[in-house]
Amino acid sequence: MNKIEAIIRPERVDKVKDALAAGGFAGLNVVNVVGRGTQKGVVYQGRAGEKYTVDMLPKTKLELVVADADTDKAVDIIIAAARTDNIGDGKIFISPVTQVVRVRTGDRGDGAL
Amino acid sequence: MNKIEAIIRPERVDKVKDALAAGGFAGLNVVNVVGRGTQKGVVYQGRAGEKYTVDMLPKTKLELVVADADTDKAVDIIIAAARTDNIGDGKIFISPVTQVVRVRTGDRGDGAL
Amino acid sequence: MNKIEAIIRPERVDKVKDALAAGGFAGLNVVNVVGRGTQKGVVYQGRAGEKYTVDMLPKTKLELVVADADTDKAVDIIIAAARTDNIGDGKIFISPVTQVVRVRTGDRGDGAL
Amino acid sequence: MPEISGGDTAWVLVSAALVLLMTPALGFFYGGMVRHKNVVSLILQTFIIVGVISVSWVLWGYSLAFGPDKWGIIGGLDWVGLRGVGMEAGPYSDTIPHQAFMIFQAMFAIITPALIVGAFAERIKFKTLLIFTVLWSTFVYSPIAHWVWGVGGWLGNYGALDFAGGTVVHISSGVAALAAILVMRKRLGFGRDAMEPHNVPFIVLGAALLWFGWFGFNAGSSLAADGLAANAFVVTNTAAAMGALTWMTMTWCLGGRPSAVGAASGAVAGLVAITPAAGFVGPVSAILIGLGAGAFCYLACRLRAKLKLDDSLDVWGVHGVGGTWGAIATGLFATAAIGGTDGLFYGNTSQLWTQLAAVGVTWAFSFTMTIIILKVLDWTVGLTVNEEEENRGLDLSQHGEAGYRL
Amino acid sequence: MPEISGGDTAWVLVSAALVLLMTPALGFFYGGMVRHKNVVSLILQTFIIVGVISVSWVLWGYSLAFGPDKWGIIGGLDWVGLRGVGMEAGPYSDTIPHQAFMIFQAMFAIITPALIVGAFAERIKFKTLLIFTVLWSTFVYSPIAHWVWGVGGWLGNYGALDFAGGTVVHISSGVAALAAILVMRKRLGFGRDAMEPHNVPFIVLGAALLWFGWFGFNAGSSLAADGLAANAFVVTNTAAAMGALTWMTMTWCLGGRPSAVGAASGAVAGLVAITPAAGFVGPVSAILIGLGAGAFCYLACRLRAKLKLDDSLDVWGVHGVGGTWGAIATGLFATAAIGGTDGLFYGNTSQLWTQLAAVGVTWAFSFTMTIIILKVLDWTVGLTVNEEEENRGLDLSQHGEAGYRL
Amino acid sequence: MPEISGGDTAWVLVSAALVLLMTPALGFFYGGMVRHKNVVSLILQTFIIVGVISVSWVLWGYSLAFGPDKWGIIGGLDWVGLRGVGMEAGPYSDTIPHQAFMIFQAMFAIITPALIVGAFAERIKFKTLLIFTVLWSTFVYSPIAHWVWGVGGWLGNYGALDFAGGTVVHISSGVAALAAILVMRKRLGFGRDAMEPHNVPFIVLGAALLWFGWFGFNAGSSLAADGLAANAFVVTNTAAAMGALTWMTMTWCLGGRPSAVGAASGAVAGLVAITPAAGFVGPVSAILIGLGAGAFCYLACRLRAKLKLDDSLDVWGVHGVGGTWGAIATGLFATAAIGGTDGLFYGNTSQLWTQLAAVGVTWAFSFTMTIIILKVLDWTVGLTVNEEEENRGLDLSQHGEAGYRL
Ligand SMILES: Nc1ncnc2c1ncn2[C@@H]1O[C@H](COP(=O)(O)OP(=O)(O)O)[C@@H](O)[C@H]1O
Ligand SMILES: Nc1ncnc2c1ncn2[C@@H]1O[C@H](COP(=O)(O)OP(=O)(O)O)[C@@H](O)[C@H]1O
Ligand SMILES: Nc1ncnc2c1ncn2[C@@H]1O[C@H](COP(=O)(O)OP(=O)(O)O)[C@@H](O)[C@H]1O
Repeated sequence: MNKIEAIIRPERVDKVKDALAAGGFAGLNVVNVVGRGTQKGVVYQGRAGEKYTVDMLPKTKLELVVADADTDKAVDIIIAAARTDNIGDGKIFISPVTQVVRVRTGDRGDGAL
Repeated sequence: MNKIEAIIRPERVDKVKDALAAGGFAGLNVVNVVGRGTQKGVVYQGRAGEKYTVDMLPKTKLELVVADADTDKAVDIIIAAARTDNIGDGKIFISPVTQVVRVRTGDRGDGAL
Repeated sequence: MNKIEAIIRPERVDKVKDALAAGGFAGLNVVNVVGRGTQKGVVYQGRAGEKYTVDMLPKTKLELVVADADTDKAVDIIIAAARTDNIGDGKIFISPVTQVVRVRTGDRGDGAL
Repeated sequence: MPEISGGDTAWVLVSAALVLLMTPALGFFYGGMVRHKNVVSLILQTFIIVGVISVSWVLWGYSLAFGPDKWGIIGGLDWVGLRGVGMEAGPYSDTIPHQAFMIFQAMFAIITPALIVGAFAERIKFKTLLIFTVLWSTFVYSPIAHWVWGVGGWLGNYGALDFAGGTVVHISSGVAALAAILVMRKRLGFGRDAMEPHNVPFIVLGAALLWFGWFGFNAGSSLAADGLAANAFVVTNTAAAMGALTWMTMTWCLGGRPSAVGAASGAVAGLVAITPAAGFVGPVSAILIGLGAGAFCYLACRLRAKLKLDDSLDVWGVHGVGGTWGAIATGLFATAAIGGTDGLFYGNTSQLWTQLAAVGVTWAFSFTMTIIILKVLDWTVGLTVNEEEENRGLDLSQHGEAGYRL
Repeated sequence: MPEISGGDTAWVLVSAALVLLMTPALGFFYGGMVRHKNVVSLILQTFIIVGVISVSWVLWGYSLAFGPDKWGIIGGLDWVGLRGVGMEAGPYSDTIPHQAFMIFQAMFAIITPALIVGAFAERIKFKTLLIFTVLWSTFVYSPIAHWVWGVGGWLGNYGALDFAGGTVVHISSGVAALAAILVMRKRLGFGRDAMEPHNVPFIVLGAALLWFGWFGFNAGSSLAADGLAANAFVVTNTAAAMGALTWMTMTWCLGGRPSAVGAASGAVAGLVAITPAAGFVGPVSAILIGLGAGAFCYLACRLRAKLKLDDSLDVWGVHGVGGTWGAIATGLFATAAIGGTDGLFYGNTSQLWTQLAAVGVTWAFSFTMTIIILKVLDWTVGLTVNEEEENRGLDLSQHGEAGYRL
Repeated sequence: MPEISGGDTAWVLVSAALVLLMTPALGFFYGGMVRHKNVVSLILQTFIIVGVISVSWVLWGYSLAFGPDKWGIIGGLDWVGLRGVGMEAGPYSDTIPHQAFMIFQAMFAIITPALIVGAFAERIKFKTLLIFTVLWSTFVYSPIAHWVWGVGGWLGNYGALDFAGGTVVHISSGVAALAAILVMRKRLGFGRDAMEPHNVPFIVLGAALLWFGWFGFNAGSSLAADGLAANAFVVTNTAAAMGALTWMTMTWCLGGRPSAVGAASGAVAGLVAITPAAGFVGPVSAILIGLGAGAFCYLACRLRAKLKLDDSLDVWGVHGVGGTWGAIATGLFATAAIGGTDGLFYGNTSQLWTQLAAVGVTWAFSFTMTIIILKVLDWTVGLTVNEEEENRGLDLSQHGEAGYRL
C-alpha cells in the first residue's frame, strides 16, 4: 500500500475530495498546513503600507492510503482536480505503507482500507 | 523502526494516550484532522431544519515512532483503548522509518527514540 | 527521496526555516502538533493554585522531502538551528518517499522537488 | 414653551448610543453565522454602513425623511446638511434638542440597510454593496420613514401605528432581503454543503448586544424618560425572552436538540415583533407576541429552506416575517390605556385593517424598489463575486485580510 | 405627591439595561473559562436564563418578591402578571414608574440563578438546569429578596443593610453553588487533567462587561440620579480596581506570574464585595473592601481546590465568600454621613451583629433549599450527562453545535 | 444655588460608565492586532491599567489634576484620598455631584496611559509597564490635565480650547508613544516578518465599543444633558464615520483592497480628531475633520513604517497625529454659535495660534518627560523582555496563560 500526501490549494479541496469519491476513494484525511515551495512568496502589504514577502502560505494537505494498484489512478484524479496551472498548485508525495489496521474490527491488510 | 499513524475518535484520545504511556510508549504527537472513511457520513440538521450529509468528520491523529519489535504491541494497545465497535472507530497505518535523530544530542538510531 | 519530519520547539521555527532556505531547502510544510516525549511533562499551576502535570506540550512539525543525497545536510541544518541543549528539543524522523509529483505540471521524480 | 429636559435628553442620547451599538452587534450576529472565510466581510459590511449612512443622513437623508413635508410622501431639502437642525427643540419633541432627535433617527437609518446584508452574505461584491446602501437608504428608507413618522407623512396620518420601526425598519429590510435573493445567484454549494456557523459565541454576543441596544431602540422611541418608556422597556424585554424560549423549544422538538443559535435568533425575532407594538401593548400581550415571533419566524426560515431560497442568514424569515407579525399584533393587542389606541382584542377592529394596509404598502414598495435598484446594479457594476473569489472567501479575495491567525 | 422624574427614570432604565447585559457577559466570563467543547453550553445556559426568568418574573416572581407583604416572609399574589404594576410611581419609589422599578429588579432576579451555573459547568443536563432555575428562583430568590428588600420583609425590618444585593444575589447564589457541588458528581478527570480556560480574551470581555454593567447594578440601586448614586458608582469602581490588583498580585506572589484570569476574577470579587456596601461606605473604605475581596476570594478558591471540591468556575469562592465579606464589611465600614447608618469602625457595634445574622440566615436558607431542590431533581430527571456525552462535550452532545469551526 | 440635576447627573454617570468601557475595548482593539501569542498580554495590560489608575486617581491623581490650583501648574494635595470630594456639587459643575465629575475624569485618566501600551506592544516587561503607568500618570497626565482643565490651569487660562481631551488625552499619549519607541528596542523580526493582526473581529469589536464609549467621552464632557451634549454627540458620530470611510478608501486606492482594519483604525482616528472640537464645531465641519483625520493618520502610519520605527500599533500615527490635527482643526472650524468661540474660518485668527501653542507645549512636555521616565526605568528594572521570552510570546512567558486552546 502507499500513502499519498497531496499538498494543494485550500480552495480546491472540495473539488479534489469530490473527484476522489467519484473515483472510489472514500477514505482520506485533511489537515491545514502552511507551506513554502519554489514559488518565491507573495508580496503583501501590511497595515501601514509596508511591503512584506510572505513565503509561508496556507495550504491543505490530503492524506490517503491506497492499494499499490490504485496509486496512479488516485494521483491522476488529484492532479486533474487540483491543477490551475499557476505557481503554488502544490506537490504530491508517495511513500510506502506496510500495514493497515481497522480499529473497529482489528482487521489488517488491504481489506481494511 | 516504524511510524504508527492512528486515526481515532477525538473523545478517545485521553484513554489511548494513557494506555500507551502505561505500555511504555511515552513519545507521540497528536494532531486534529478531518477525515472521511467508508462510513457514509452523518446526517445533520441545519439551522433552518434542512438536512445535510456531512462526510468529513473531526478525528484525531496520533503519530508515534516505535522500534520494529514494539510495533504490534503498540498497535494492540491502541486498538484496545480506541475501539467502540461502532463505525467511525478509525484506522491505523504503519510505515517504515529509516532513521531517527534526537535534536538535543544529535544521537541517531533506536536509542534516540 | 526521503521525508524528513522534524518536531521542534515552536519558538525555533523561524530560525530553522531561515537556515533551511539558506541551505537551499525551500520546500517544506509546517504544522502545529502537541507532543509528549521522554521529558516528564511540565508542572503547571491551575487557576486556583492546584498543581497539574501537563505531559502534552505544543510543538511544531516541519515536513520536507529531499533527495537522498541531501538528507544528511538538511538534518544537520535543522539540528544546528533547533538545538537549545535542553530537554524538549525534539526529534527528527526520516522515512522513504518513492515518488513525488508536481501538480502544476504533472512532472515526477527528483526534478519535481 | 417647554424647556429642554435634562432627563429626556439624557435618555434619548443614551438611547442613540445604544442603537448605534446595534449595528456592529449585528456584524457579530451575522459574522458568527457565516463560514470563517467570510467573517471579516460581514463585520466590515455592517461596520462601514455605519460610516456611509452617518454621513449621508447628515447630508440629505434626514431632510428627506423628516424635513418639511411635500405632498405627504417625502421631506423637502430644507434641512440638507442639517441646516436649521440645532441645539434647541425641533418639531418632533419639545423637550429634547432637535439634534438629539436627528441622531437618534440616524441610528435607525443605519441599522436598516445593515440588516439586509445577511441576505446576500458570502457572495456580494463589496463595491456593489456600498452603492446599494446609499441608493436603498435614499430611495426606500427615507420615503418609508417619512410616510410613517414624518410630520405630514401619509401613513402616519392614515393612522398606522409603528412605535419604533416594525414597518419602517424590519418589514422594509426583510422584504428587501427577499427581493434581493430573487435577483441574485445562490452561494456555490448551497443546498449541498453544510454551511454551519463558524463562531457560535459571536452569534450570542451579537444577539446579547442587540437585545441591550434594543432598549434604546424601543424605549428611546418614547422620546422621553417617562412611564411610556418604562412600558416599552418592559415589553421589549419580555417579548425577546419569550421569542428566545419559543425558538429554542422549536429546535428542541423539531430538531432534536435545544440550539444556542436558535435561542439567539428567537430573541431577535421577539425583539423585531415587539418593535412596532412597544408603546401600545402590555406585558402579557408581549408574552404572546414573543411566542408568535419565535414560532412564526422559525417556521418561515424552514419554509425558506424548503423553497431552496438562499437568504443566507434568514433576514426575510426574521425581519420580514417578524416585522409583519409585529405590525399585525399591534393591531390586535394595542390598548388605549397604554398608547391611546385600542386594537382588535380591545374592541377596535378598524386598527387591524389600518395595520394590514400599512404592511401591504411597505411590502410592495420595498420589494419593487429593491428589485429595480439591484437590476440596475446588476447591469452596471455586477452583483456577486466570481467563483474563484467566493471559494477563497470574501475576506481574502475582497479585503486581503484573514479573520483569524491562530 | 412628587412627580415622575425624567432624570431618575432615565437613570434607572439605563441601569436596568446595564444589568441585563451582565448576564450574557457572565456567559462569556464563564464560557471562556471552560474547555472549548463546552463553550456553547455555558453561553446558552446563561442566555436562556435571561429568557426564563424574564417571563417568570413578570408572571409571578415579582409579585412574590415585592408584592404586598404576607407575614414578613413573602409577597402576595396580587401583582401576578404585573396586574397593577403600571406606568405611575409605585411603593418603591416616588420618582420613577413602578414598571421601571420592576424591570430593574427583574435583571437582578435573572443574574442570580445564572451565577450558579458556573458551579456545575461542563456536566449538568440542560433540561435539569431549566427546571432548577425556575424552582430556585421561585423558592429561594423571591423569598430572600422579599425578606431584605420587600416592603415589610423581616430582614429589612430587622435592620440588615444590603444596598444592591450582597446577601440577596451573591450569598444566595454562592452558597447554592456550594450546596450543588456537594450533591453532584465531579467532572470526569477532575484533579488529574488540566482544565484550563480555552479563551482568555472572552473571560476578560465578560469581566469588562460585568464591570460596566455593575455600575447599573450598584449605582442604579439608589433609584435616583443623585449624590448617593454617584457615591455608589465611585466605590464600585474603586473596589473592582483594588480587587483586580490584589488577586493578580496574589497569583504573582504565590503562583509565579501575574495572571489575566486572576485580574478578571479579582475585579469580579471586588464588585461582589462592594455590592451590599455601595450606598454606605466611602472610597477609602472601598479600597480596603476590594483588597479584602481579592485576598479572601483567592484564598477561598485555593482552599476549594485543596478540598478537591469541583466548583468548576469557583462560584462559591467568588460570590459566596465575596458576598459574605461584603456583608460583614458593610457592618464595619458603613458611615452615617453617606447612607445614614454607622458601622463598627464608626462606633456602631450592633450593625455588625445584624449583618452577621443576615448572612447566617441567608447561608442556611439557600443551602438547605438548594439541596432539597437538587435532590428532587436527582430522583426525577437526573442531574448530570453521561460519560460519553461529557467526553464529547456538552456543545455537541446537548446542543448539536460546535463552538468554533475555524 | 442651583440644585443637583437628575438629568445631568444621569448623563454624566452614564458617560463615565461608557468611558470606563473604552479601556477594555482598547484591549480588544490592540489585542486583535498583535500576534496570537501576545493577545493576553495586551488585554491584561489595558485591563490592569484600569485597576492601577482607578486607585491612584482616588488617592492622589485627582487632587493633583483638579485640586485647588498651585501657581497655575498643578493641583494641590487638599483632595488626596478624595477628602472633601463629596455627594454635593463641586467647583466644576453646579448641577452634578462632585464625585460624579471626579469619576468621569477618572475614566480619562485611565484610558490615556492605556493608549500608550500599543507603542511597545509585544515586547515590554509587565512590571516595567506597571511602574511606568503610575509615574507617567502622576508626572505627565495630571499636570497636563491641570493646565488645560483645572481651575486656574495656565493653558486653560491662556485660552486653549480642548473640549474633551485632544491635547490632554491624545497628544499626550501619542507623543509619549513616539518617545517610547525611540528609547526602546524594536520587536525581533520587525521589518522582515509579517506581523499581521491575529483576530480581525476583535479589532472591530474594540473599535465599535470605543465608538460607543466615545459618546460618553465627548458628549459627556458637556457635563450636562443639553443641546451642547447633543451637538457633541452628533459631530462625534459624524467624524468617526468619515474617518472610517476615508481610511478604508485610502487602503483601497493605495493598497488595492478595502481593509476592515483600516476602517476600524479610521473610525478611531476620526474620533480622536473630533475630541477637542466636539463642543465647538458643527456637523459639516465634522465631516471635514473626519476626512482629514482618516487621511493624515493613514499617511502618518505609512511614514512611520517608512522610517522603520516600531510603534507596534501606531499610537503616534493615530493619537499623536489625530490629536494634533483635531487641536488645530478646533482653531480652524470653531464657531461661536456653538461653543462661544470662533476659529480661523469664522474670522478669529488668534485662536489658531493659541491652539498651536497648546499643541507645541503638550508635545514638548510629554516627549521630554516620557524619555526621562523610561530612561530611569531602563537603568533600573529594564524595559523589554529577553529574546527567548519574546519568541515564545508574552502570554506564556509573562503570564503563563495561552490566549486560546481551541
Ligand atoms: N520539498 C518539499 N517538501 C515538502 N513540501 C513541499 C516541498 N516543496 C513544496 N512543498 C509544498 O508544496 C507547496 C507548493 O509548492 P510550490 O513549489 O509552490 O508548487 P509549484 O509546484 O507550483 O511550484 C508548498 O507550499 C509546500 O507546502
Ligand atoms: N484510505 C484512507 N486513508 C487515510 N485515512 C483514512 C482512510 N480510510 C479511513 N481513513 C480515516 O479513518 C477514519 C475512520 O474511517 P472509517 O472508514 O469511518 O472507519 P471504520 O473502519 O470504522 O469504517 C476516517 O474518518 C479517516 O480519517
Ligand atoms: N517516539 C516518538 N514518536 C513520535 N514523536 C515523538 C516520539 N518521541 C518524541 N516525540 C516528539 O518529540 C518531542 C520532543 O521529545 P522529547 O523526548 O521531549 O525530546 P528530548 O529528545 O529533548 O528528550 C515530543 O514532544 C514529541 O512531539
